[in-house]
Amino acid sequence: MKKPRIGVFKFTSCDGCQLSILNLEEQLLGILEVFDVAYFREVSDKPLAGHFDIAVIEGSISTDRQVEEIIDVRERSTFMISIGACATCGGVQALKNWASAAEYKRSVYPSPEVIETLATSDPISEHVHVDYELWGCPPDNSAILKTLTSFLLGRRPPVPTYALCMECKQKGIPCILVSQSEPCLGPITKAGCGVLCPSLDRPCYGCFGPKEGANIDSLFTVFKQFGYSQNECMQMIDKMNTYAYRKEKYKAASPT
Amino acid sequence: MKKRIRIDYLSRVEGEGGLLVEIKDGGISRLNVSIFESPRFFESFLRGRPHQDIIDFTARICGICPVAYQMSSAHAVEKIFGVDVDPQIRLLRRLFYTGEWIESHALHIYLLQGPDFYGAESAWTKSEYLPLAKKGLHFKKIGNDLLSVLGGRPIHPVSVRTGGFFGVPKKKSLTALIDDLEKAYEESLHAIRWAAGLPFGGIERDMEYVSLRHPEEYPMNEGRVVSNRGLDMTMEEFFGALREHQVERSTALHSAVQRNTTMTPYLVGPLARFNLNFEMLPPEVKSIIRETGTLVPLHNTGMGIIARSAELSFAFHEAVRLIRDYEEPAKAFVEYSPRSGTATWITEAPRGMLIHRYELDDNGYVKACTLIPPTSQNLGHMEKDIHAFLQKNLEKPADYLKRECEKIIRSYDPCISCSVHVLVLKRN
Amino acid sequence: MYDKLIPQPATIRWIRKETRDTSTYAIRLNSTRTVGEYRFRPGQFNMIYLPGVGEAPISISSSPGDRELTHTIRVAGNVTTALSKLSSGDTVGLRGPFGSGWPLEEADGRSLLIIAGGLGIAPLRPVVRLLAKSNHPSKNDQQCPKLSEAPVLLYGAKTPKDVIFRDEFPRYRKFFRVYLTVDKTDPEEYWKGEVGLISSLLGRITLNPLNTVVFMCGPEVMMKCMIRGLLEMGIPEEKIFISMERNMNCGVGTCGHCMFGPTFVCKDGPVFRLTDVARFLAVSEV
Amino acid sequence: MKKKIRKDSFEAFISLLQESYRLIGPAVDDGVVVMREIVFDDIPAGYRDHQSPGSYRLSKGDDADIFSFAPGPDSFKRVLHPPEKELFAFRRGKSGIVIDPLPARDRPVALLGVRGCDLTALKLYDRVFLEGPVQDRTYHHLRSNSLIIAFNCLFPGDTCFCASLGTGPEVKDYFDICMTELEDSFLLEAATERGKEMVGRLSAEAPNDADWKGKRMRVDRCARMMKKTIAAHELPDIIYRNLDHPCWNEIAARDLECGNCTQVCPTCFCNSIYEIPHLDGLLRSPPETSGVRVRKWDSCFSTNFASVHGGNFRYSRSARYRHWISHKLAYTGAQFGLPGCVGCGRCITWCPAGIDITEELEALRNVR
Ligand SMILES: Cc1cc2nc3c(=O)[nH]c(=O)nc-3n(C[C@H](O)[C@H](O)[C@H](O)COP(=O)(O)OP(=O)(O)OC[C@H]3O[C@@H](n4cnc5c(N)ncnc54)[C@H](O)[C@@H]3O)c2cc1C
Ligand code: SF4
Ligand code: SF4
Ligand code: SF4
Repeated sequence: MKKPRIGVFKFTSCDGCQLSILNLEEQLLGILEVFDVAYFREVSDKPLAGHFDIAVIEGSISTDRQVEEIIDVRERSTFMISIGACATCGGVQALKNWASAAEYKRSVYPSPEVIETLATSDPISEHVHVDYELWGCPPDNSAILKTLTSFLLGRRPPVPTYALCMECKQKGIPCILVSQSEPCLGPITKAGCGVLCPSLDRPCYGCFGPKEGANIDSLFTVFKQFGYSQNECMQMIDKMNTYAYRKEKYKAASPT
Repeated sequence: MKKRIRIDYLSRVEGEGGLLVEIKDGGISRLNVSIFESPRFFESFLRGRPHQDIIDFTARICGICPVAYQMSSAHAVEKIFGVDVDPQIRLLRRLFYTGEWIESHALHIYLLQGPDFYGAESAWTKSEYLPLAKKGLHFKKIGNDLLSVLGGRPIHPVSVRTGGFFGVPKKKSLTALIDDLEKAYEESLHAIRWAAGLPFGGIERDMEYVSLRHPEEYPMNEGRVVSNRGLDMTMEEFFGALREHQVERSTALHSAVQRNTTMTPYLVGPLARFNLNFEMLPPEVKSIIRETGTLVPLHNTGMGIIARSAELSFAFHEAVRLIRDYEEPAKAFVEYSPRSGTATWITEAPRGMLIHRYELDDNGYVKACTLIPPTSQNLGHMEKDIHAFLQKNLEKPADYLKRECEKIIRSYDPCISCSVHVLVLKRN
Repeated sequence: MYDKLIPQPATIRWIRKETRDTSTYAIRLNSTRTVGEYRFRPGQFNMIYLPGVGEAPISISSSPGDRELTHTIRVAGNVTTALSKLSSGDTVGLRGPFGSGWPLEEADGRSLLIIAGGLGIAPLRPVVRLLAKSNHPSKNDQQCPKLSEAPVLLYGAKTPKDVIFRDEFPRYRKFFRVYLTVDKTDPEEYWKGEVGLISSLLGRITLNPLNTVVFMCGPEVMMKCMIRGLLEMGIPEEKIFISMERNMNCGVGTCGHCMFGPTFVCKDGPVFRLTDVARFLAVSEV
Repeated sequence: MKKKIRKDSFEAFISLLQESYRLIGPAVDDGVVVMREIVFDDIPAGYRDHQSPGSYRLSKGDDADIFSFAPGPDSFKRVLHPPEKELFAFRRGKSGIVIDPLPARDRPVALLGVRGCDLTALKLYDRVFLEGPVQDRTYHHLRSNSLIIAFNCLFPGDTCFCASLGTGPEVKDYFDICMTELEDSFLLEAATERGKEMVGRLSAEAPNDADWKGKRMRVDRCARMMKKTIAAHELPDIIYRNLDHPCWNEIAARDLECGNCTQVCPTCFCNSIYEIPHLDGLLRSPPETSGVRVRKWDSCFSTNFASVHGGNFRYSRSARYRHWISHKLAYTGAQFGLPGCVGCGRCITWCPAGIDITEELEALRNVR
């Protein structure tokens, strides 16, 4: 059987998600054996050419040129997976979506005219159809492996979609929201990170984005009882997955 | 004669950049390392944010060296708040950094730059290179394992906070890593020989290299800023002497040190650190370097791989030492109360000095900030290197020049994702 | 007796395409020499397993005594798609049979009305075949109920192309009163059956409602609509049996996915007496 | 077999257990009483907790009692129905498929401190996993290798309401050994061979009348101190009569669907089975599909818990919330003849939104 051709593409991002793939270290050579890694600019000179069975996308869309590029990549690929907060929901840079880009540019660069940037940082799925999204800032690399292996077997990856709290309880970590009144985003955040923060007594700050149907307002009501202001609450969700949390928040305003 | 060298997308570097050179009438009329990585405006959206967000946000500037960002920002904020951390916290931070140096250096040596010496397009296309790729991945994994124990995960670790850590590791989960680290250290010593024996092109150039220097140790989180041309300043003073300007077709700013009226581009990174702090390396590393006949200081940026390999060994060695010395502190962080102020802090990221400066308000919210990553400090220098190389080789075919230019750029281990985050200072 | 939670290797003997997305798979456990060794009741289901892909509950579409154990499967997701890529000779995992099955004894001495919508014909086919066969003088099976009159079979599909087991209906007509209907016709297909919703057929059949037993399987909306019609006809609730579908992971009442009100569809069902579930069918999203 | 040991020989009892069993019992982690593998010193002697909807705080008490704390988030469920358990390993290649039921190699476990409420839950688990159409081998193995050391609660938790359900606080049956803590001694009652074997090895005195009185007094005191109640006598009717009531929407508005309640609930057994493929099988020559099948805790609050091809049978939050409460307070009774809620109060304390099942039931009871 011909090896599936895979391409790894980068848009506006920190490179961390691509690095997550490289961080598979011991399995990486295995991946190279079962896939034909035909494009992966971070680690290979291979030029962009041909059709891809899988395109793995990192990064958000934030320039006109990237809009064209992502359309091109979509046209040359059968199955598209976006990985990481930037690709799935615009990333931390989507914070500029709530501010004026011109103002942003001015504050950073002395001659802003030469900088090309869209007013917003967009998820890949706002420009092209995405077949599968792997959330997280960064996504857990074992989930990347599961996703790729699942592709070979022709199935959806076995990645649960429930709240982080589920994973937290399963791991037997004492809940810091209930026992310490910490403003943990676990109840509204997707599981998948391995409960890194609560296991360090740190409230979850939402790397994996909102879980489906997250009841953000109800959690904010709890946080307010702990003494946090509305502004502080908003800042808690306005991070790497700001766009996704806000969408979920305003969607949930109308009851399901 | 008119020649154009154009690299649309640099490969085997972090982030998106290119190179454009125009050669006309026997001279270089245009030379521009361009960066089209789209800016992400961190400095803008940090404004009005609580101080912990600095650590979590700036980490997201770079997936390769998030720890560096976390370190520079934690130190800067602590300086403003007047926080003194426990010696064990200091130790853990240094250990954290060794993990990132290992991970980042192994990646660059074996997966990014290494293939250049074997004419390979990637670490896995040539079977003769595969053993080296495997070794690199193995080293890298050890660095990542260390990062995971300390921070939960290697990319954007979650444990760092102002005043220390959210949680500190158990001694036994760290000592469990010693075996691997020690073995890797032994292997890495051989690898220095390998690196020193590589066929280097490029050219030697007189240059100013800058790094931190610490009286007792190879620099990471603390020290004064020094150079081979007599610079010896505090972090704040260095920040005052820094000048940056924007160049056309680039979203990054170039840096230089100002002395009186002259502006000198300078070099930061492993080569600079190695040259300026050679004496602080473990004796075995030093003697192997000497045995290979390598002359210190290095004056060819192409030889950065030797410095990087020496630092990789050092990092393994240092990690073992730190783990042995580690005692679980009673508290993972020190209490503090936020207050207003401004501070600069510099730490040694794998790619060189990472400069952070923050102005915080009374509640510890960000009023203004400046981030100057190593790659942007190196850009001017990089262009000069390419210029010098081309000047000597103008007659060679464009293809060859293009390949060589790309190698020069790669030897800097540029991190273009980082380099777009430079804020110009309004200074009189 | 093997552990019914561990899939047993079984071999696909043949695959027959029924419609564009549905095929019938004859599968035999490797541990059995004859198909008869595998005992089940009409209306029961098996869990079909494909290592690495997953497991899916699939009704048995053949009847006991048939030459092969068959499953008629529509492509819907992970497992069913992967199955569609297999060919005869390939191995799958199989465990079962599970669930309640059709209460054939209830039909003894009564009239039987079988109603199937879409793929819902699959779990009913064993009953149809059993009855058709027992009508054959040479094969009088005692397992089979003695009906008071020729049974009625109502079957609705989306389009003529979606009619499953189309070739078999002429045979069934010898014994059954068969009514086929499609939601809409297809210009490319010859169709001489009815057109319209299956519920519209109810008025056409003559049965003594008080002496009739109904076996029904199909999409839940269709079943709810038919139930209304059946009750209007005067068929008592306790004589109506429906087969339900729910998400299932274990098949034996330990995973909780298939719960429908207080019932487990996998072990209390999938075939239920309407009286046992009617109050929950009346509530949405139970 | 009934015996009495002095408190200073309690440690000896613990050591005795540890000779034959992996000992799982209460310990304090991060200010919370959890259940995990323990040594004697881990037992949080004299700790008292303060629980209320969505809140838990632990403090060291000053009395001489050892087991003065109320239930924390964990129960026997973590051990006998582990959060994640491999069911079997598989390989699929050219020559067919091979299923390897993984060898059962879990060490026998002694569960120290199973409360009255949890024993009812344990009974329910046995019915779910052992008395269904097929006996669950995985559960059976863990269960049959366990020693249940029950105990009579000294004090109720602030969110407990077992007394009104009749599931506690007094331990009546379904244990191997039952402990009752008295002023300076423990009463040990062994009900099974396995339990007798352990207790029999202790040098101990026989309890006298005063001891039995002491037990009675303590059990009664605990029941008397319990603040919460639930309208058990009107169950399951309140639920069944209101299944279609619009009030579910209001009740569910605060629900975070985080699933915490179901994870801490000792009767919630719902799970999902996942196929975890391994890459290395694909690297073999000829390549094969290999991996493991694992069972993980899940929850009816997971949005796709009831999804099938063509839709989700419980697509709204209120339906999922209703399902949970209904399963706890109505369905389980019909399914297994046991209460689905045993009154331990865990879901109340560990719900970040502080949703209180007893209050929600009251609200339902009062709707028109
Ligand atoms: C008692 C019983 C008998 C049955 N008999 C038959 C029969 O005879 N023939 C037949 O063809 N079918 C039958 N079914 C239906 C069959 O079981 C399902 O179609 C089958 O389980 C689908 O399995 P799958 O792995 O192919 O699909 P899955 O991969 O499980 O997906 C099924 C559908 O659910 C959705 N879905 C589920 N989980 C997720 C998720 N996590 N994320 C996104 N989407 C999701 C998918 O979109 C997909 O459309 C029966 C069902 C029951 C309960
Ligand atoms: S600590 Fe956070 S993630 Fe864990 S259960 Fe509590 S709220 Fe949920
Ligand atoms: S912030 Fe939340 S999602 Fe991110 S690592 Fe921490 S616990 Fe996981
Ligand atoms: S009831 Fe509470 S604990 Fe349960 S899912 Fe809802 S919010 Fe979470």
